[in-house]
Amino acid sequence: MGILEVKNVGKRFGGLQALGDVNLSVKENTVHAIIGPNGAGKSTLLNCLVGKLIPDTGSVMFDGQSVLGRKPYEINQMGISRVFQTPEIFGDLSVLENMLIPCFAKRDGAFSLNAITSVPSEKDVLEKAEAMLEEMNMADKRHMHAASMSRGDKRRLEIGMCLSQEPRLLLLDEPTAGMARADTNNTIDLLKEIKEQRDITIAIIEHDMHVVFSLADRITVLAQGTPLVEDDPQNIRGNPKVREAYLGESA
Amino acid sequence: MSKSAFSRRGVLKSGALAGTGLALPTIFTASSAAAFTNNPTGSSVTLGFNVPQTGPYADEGADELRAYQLAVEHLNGGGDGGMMNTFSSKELQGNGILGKEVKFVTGDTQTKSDAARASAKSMIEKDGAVMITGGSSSGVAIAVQGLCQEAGVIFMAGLTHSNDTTGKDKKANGFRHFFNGYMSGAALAPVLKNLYGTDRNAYHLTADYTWGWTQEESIAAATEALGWNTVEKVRTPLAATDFSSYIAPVLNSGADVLVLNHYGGNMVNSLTNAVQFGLREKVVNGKNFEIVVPLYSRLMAKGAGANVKGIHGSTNWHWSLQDEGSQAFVRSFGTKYGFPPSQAAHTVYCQTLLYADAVQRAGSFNPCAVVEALEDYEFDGLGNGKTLYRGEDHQCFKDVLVVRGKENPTSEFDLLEVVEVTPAAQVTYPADHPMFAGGALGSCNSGA
Amino acid sequence: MFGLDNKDTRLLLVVAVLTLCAPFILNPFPTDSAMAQFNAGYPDLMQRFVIFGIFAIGFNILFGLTGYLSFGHAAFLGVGSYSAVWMFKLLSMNVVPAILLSVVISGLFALLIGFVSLRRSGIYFSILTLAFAQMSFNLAYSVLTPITNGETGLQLTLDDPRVLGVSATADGSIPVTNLFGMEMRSTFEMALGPWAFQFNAGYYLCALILLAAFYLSIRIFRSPFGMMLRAVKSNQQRMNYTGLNTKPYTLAAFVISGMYAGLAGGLMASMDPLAGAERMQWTASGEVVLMTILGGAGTLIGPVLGAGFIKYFENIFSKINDHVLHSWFSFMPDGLEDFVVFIIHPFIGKGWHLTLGILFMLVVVFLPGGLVEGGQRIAKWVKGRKNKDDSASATKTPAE
Amino acid sequence: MDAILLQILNGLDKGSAYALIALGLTLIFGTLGVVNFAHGALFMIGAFCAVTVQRILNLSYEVVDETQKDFLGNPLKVKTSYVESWFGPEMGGAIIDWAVPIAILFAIPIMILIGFVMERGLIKHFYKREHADQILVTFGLAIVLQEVIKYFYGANPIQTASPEALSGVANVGALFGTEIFYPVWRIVYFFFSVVIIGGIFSFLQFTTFGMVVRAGMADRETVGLLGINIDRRFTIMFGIAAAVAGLAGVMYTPINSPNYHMGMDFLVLSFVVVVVGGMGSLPGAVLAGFMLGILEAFASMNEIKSILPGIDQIIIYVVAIIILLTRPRGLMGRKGVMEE
Repeated sequence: MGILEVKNVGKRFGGLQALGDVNLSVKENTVHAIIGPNGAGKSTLLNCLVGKLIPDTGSVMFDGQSVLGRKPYEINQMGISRVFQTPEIFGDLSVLENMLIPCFAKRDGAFSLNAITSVPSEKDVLEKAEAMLEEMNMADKRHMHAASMSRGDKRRLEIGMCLSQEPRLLLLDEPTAGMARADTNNTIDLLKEIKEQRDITIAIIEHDMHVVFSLADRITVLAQGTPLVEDDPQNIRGNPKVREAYLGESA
Repeated sequence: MSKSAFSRRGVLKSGALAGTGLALPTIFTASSAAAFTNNPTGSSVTLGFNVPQTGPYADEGADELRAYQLAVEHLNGGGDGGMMNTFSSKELQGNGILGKEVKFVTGDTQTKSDAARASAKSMIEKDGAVMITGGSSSGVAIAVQGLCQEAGVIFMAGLTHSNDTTGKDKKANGFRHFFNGYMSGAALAPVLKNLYGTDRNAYHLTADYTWGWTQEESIAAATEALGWNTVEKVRTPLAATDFSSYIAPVLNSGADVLVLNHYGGNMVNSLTNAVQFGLREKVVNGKNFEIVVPLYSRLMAKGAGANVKGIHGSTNWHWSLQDEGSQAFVRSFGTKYGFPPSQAAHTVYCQTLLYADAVQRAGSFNPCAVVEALEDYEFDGLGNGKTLYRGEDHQCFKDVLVVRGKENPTSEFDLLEVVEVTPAAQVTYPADHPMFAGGALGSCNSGA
Repeated sequence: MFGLDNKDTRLLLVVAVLTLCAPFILNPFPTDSAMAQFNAGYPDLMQRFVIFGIFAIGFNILFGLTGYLSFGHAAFLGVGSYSAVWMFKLLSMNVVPAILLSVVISGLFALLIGFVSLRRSGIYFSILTLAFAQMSFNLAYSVLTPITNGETGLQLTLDDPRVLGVSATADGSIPVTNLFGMEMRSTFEMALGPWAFQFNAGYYLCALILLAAFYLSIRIFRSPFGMMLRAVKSNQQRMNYTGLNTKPYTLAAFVISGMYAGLAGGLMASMDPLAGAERMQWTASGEVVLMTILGGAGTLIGPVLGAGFIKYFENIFSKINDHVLHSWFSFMPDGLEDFVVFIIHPFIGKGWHLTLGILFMLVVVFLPGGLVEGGQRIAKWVKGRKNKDDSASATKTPAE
Repeated sequence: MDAILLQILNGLDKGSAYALIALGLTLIFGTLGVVNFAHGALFMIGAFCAVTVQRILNLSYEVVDETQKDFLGNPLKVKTSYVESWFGPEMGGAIIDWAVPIAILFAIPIMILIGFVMERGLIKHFYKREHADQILVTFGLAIVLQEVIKYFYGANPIQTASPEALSGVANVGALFGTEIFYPVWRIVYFFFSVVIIGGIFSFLQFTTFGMVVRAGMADRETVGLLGINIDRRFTIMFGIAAAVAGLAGVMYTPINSPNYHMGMDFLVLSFVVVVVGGMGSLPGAVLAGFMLGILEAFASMNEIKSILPGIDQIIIYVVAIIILLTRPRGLMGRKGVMEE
């Protein structure tokens, strides 16, 4: 039994069957990659997991509880954090504040009318956020305007923000899309580090095979809205069906 | 430390005189020096002219301001003296009021009761005005009248036609020279009877706020007394600009008279729309369809252009009147500004003279003395014939004009012609008339 | 001090000094001088500065922090005023229950409108709030006249059934609003040489409440709650995926700012017991938007500056007439005097709108951050000049 | 039945004005991303173009007529307009009579010019600024424009009549076999607006220029990347939007006498129309304009008012609220536009 169980999920947009009949099981403390050509339904699937979309059929269970019908923030509070394709951070806020917000969310829940204490007086949250910045090697940037950072730094910050919530499942949506090679490698290293140091399950959607094969313990190949095959990386590499549907195309 | 209700700039001035400038600052507190709010102790007295300078009634406000400036000029002995020469009281000497030079401050009411009160307060608190006058709508007049009562200064209302101003919202410190909705009805009814007979079906379109309601009530009562039937009373939103959807149902309602209880832009548009829909060419129940605009003003008639031709209404005063007072006023106003004054200009000019005269007769600026001098005061020579300022409600009773849109105007000012001068006796009502009931004058407040 | 950091404490103290000394600061010109026209230190206008300051501070909590642009905030001001006047009519002339009721009622009204309007964002939210406020205004002006007294505005009368207190005073007038016996309109006057200063009880009550409101706003800005509101403005998507429910945050901000508006409305009625329907019109809502943007949205002090700026023009510029102009320029030769008056004439008196419109454009074109940015630029320029002087003298010394 | 038909006509007529103003507003918003609070002022300026043409045609010289007296008792100066003296009273009178239609020719270049100047001189600096700043600057501009008009034309409404030939009523009921009389000029206004709206749509639909603009509305950046000078086209669009608002104003003058604040009166309403239609959607704006016009007309019927007193005061807002709550982006709005 995996921590995330997707059963018979289907989703239609008008005449387009975006997801056919998806079954997926993500084991705890593994890195599970979902790959597939453009339009295979990867993003739709992801959106079904986090509450942005509600599938027409099937079920999505996280740690034995259904996520369907819950709002994104409720699903997040259950322990699923999401990293976006283009980093979603609070651009108008400082880096430190960006890190503080998930820490407050972790401590105070989805809403708290904490309007009288001042931020600097919240020592415990502050320490936690500072520690996470330290871990992300961003402590020196703490007073920077988040929007003015490089793409790689924004990605680091976003991952740090997700981690500070101590999620049990981290969803990454093409975390290296549009990155230069150096930034990509940094991100891979960061993710490897996370995988090694934390009790965390990671599900990753990725285009870049280099990233996938450096990180994944298990790979699901999606094509035209249905899983083609699910296997270990080395088997995927050799699978002719995958080559044909996906790798062959891009190679 | 002492407490005083409102500023007493007059006292401050004497305080300033007592001090010896910066070197030796004197701290002066107003203890019992002043007997009433803003007692003018210097060589001049300040009046506050509070008129709409922005918003839809800005042109009326501008005309009122012109008349005020003319009145001040005349009071101070300038110009040809205007109606001061024809006024039945000869107390005013052309040397200001009680020998003090008349000065004035102006403000913008924006035709909003809030803004009007703010402006009036600044005149009282900052400029030391001892009398506030002006206004071009009843809501504003009532709001400012209430303020003046609290502050202990005299309020001489400008253009305000609602029954409430001297009805349920009357105040001891407030006075109205202008006529009201009841008077419009009483003056119009006999004329309408002569013109259109006693068997008519009237349809009312009414601006949906207090002034509109009181006028609708007055006109409906007056015409029903003639034997007319009121088919429908429809309220229209103040913000309405296109009245087509209110005019259209009139066509099939069986009514043969349309009464437009609108003023300003509302009146211009509703009348224009009614004419557009061909109401005037219609024949209903074998009679020509007629439109009546109970409260007319020349400035509005200008906005409606040719549409006013042949349409009857009432007005407080018109420049074409041939009595001595009106002629004198038109002459001095026309000579100074190049066009004839509006009824708004006339009423505020009269109010200024009446106030000055009352002070002169009372020998004091004390509001309570002024109130006493104005109550039940009878005068003549201000263009409306013999007039009474009734003590019970501070309303002037005088002749009311019934006018008609002129068919062949000779100039851009010559838009209305006087059909009948309804004598004061015919528009007089008892002070406890139900349309004016509720509310009390209270007692005069001098702010002491 | 007061749980604020040094910078904020300094700001609060500056505001405190400015408001408490306003009767002096706003009356810089001797009473009889020609420039006295520009004096703003009389009770009514000082009260208005402060009350609209409170209104704008509250509006800024919603707009400045969350970015939700409400075009209907005047409705809460109006509801506050009506509540307060009804309290005077029915209960007591003491301002405390009136102000409390106005805050509570407008808070509830804001809760209702906010709950519905906040289902949408961006301009759709703005139009929803506008629609609610315009509905309130139109109804208050017409159908709801029994409650609001329509066009004239709700006033006190001599026969109000006041439970605690009398309907009319012994001398037959309407009792005045007071704070436990201290009349709001009582004014202490001080003549200091040619100057005259007025200290009004009502103004000082408003000023103290402004300071409290300002202090509270600083606390909100610096609190985790305030940070969350800024996060809402910055990225709602990230908020949702960080386990935060944005709806109660925006609703709380909306209600708080609605209560500020109600407080302002209640104070307005306490200073002058009249509640007019046009307080709720869209132009009134637009005015507070303009005040906030003009002063600097999202800054602490900006909205107060913006409120003062607009109210000053409305009350001072509208009162300047040709007569006054002629008296100013009477020193000039006749022809020149007339010419100067002719040039200035369109911008004063009835032209005060024009001046205000031009200033809006100038400020927004040249000072994108509002008046606050103007202040910062001046401060920078002064500092820069000082630094330059310092460095200039520093480089000079060795040369000598 | 007739009453209902009549109100539908009224609604279409009101709706024409709403739709025309909203069309320009949403066009500017869709192409330039600017919230233009001065759009109502453009409508007002259009109306005053008609007033100005009427004034110009009525420019006159004065002849002293000793037989008549003016209000001060001096000999009356009789005014005769130059147009009448040049073309004879008949022809001249006819020209003056047709002042409003003539004003259309006059208004088009003027409005386009005003649009260009506004866009190049002011609006273009605000493309990248926040909507709040755009609101402040265009609101300031609207105040300035209307105060300038007030300075020259006063605050009172100024009557500008339609040509004699077009000012009566016509029996439109004949089409349905009954008798419904409706003002000719209002019918003209309706068809005029249909032509303008049709013109704008076909212009955007069938010309290359229109295609580029539509593409730019959908995705400004991409079109910019294609090396197309989108800015110049947007300037032209601003001119067109100004001209549409101006023409709506010119043609509106005989319906209601124009005054300097008529733009502000329409501003809030036109924003409601645009938003109900969906920000940036041209068909949405037109649809919402006509829909709100018709609903407003029905709400003012006695039969409805007697059930719901005051409904005509708030109908527009009630409808706006209902639509925005049921359709998050208005009738035809696109996702993500103006939602931040």
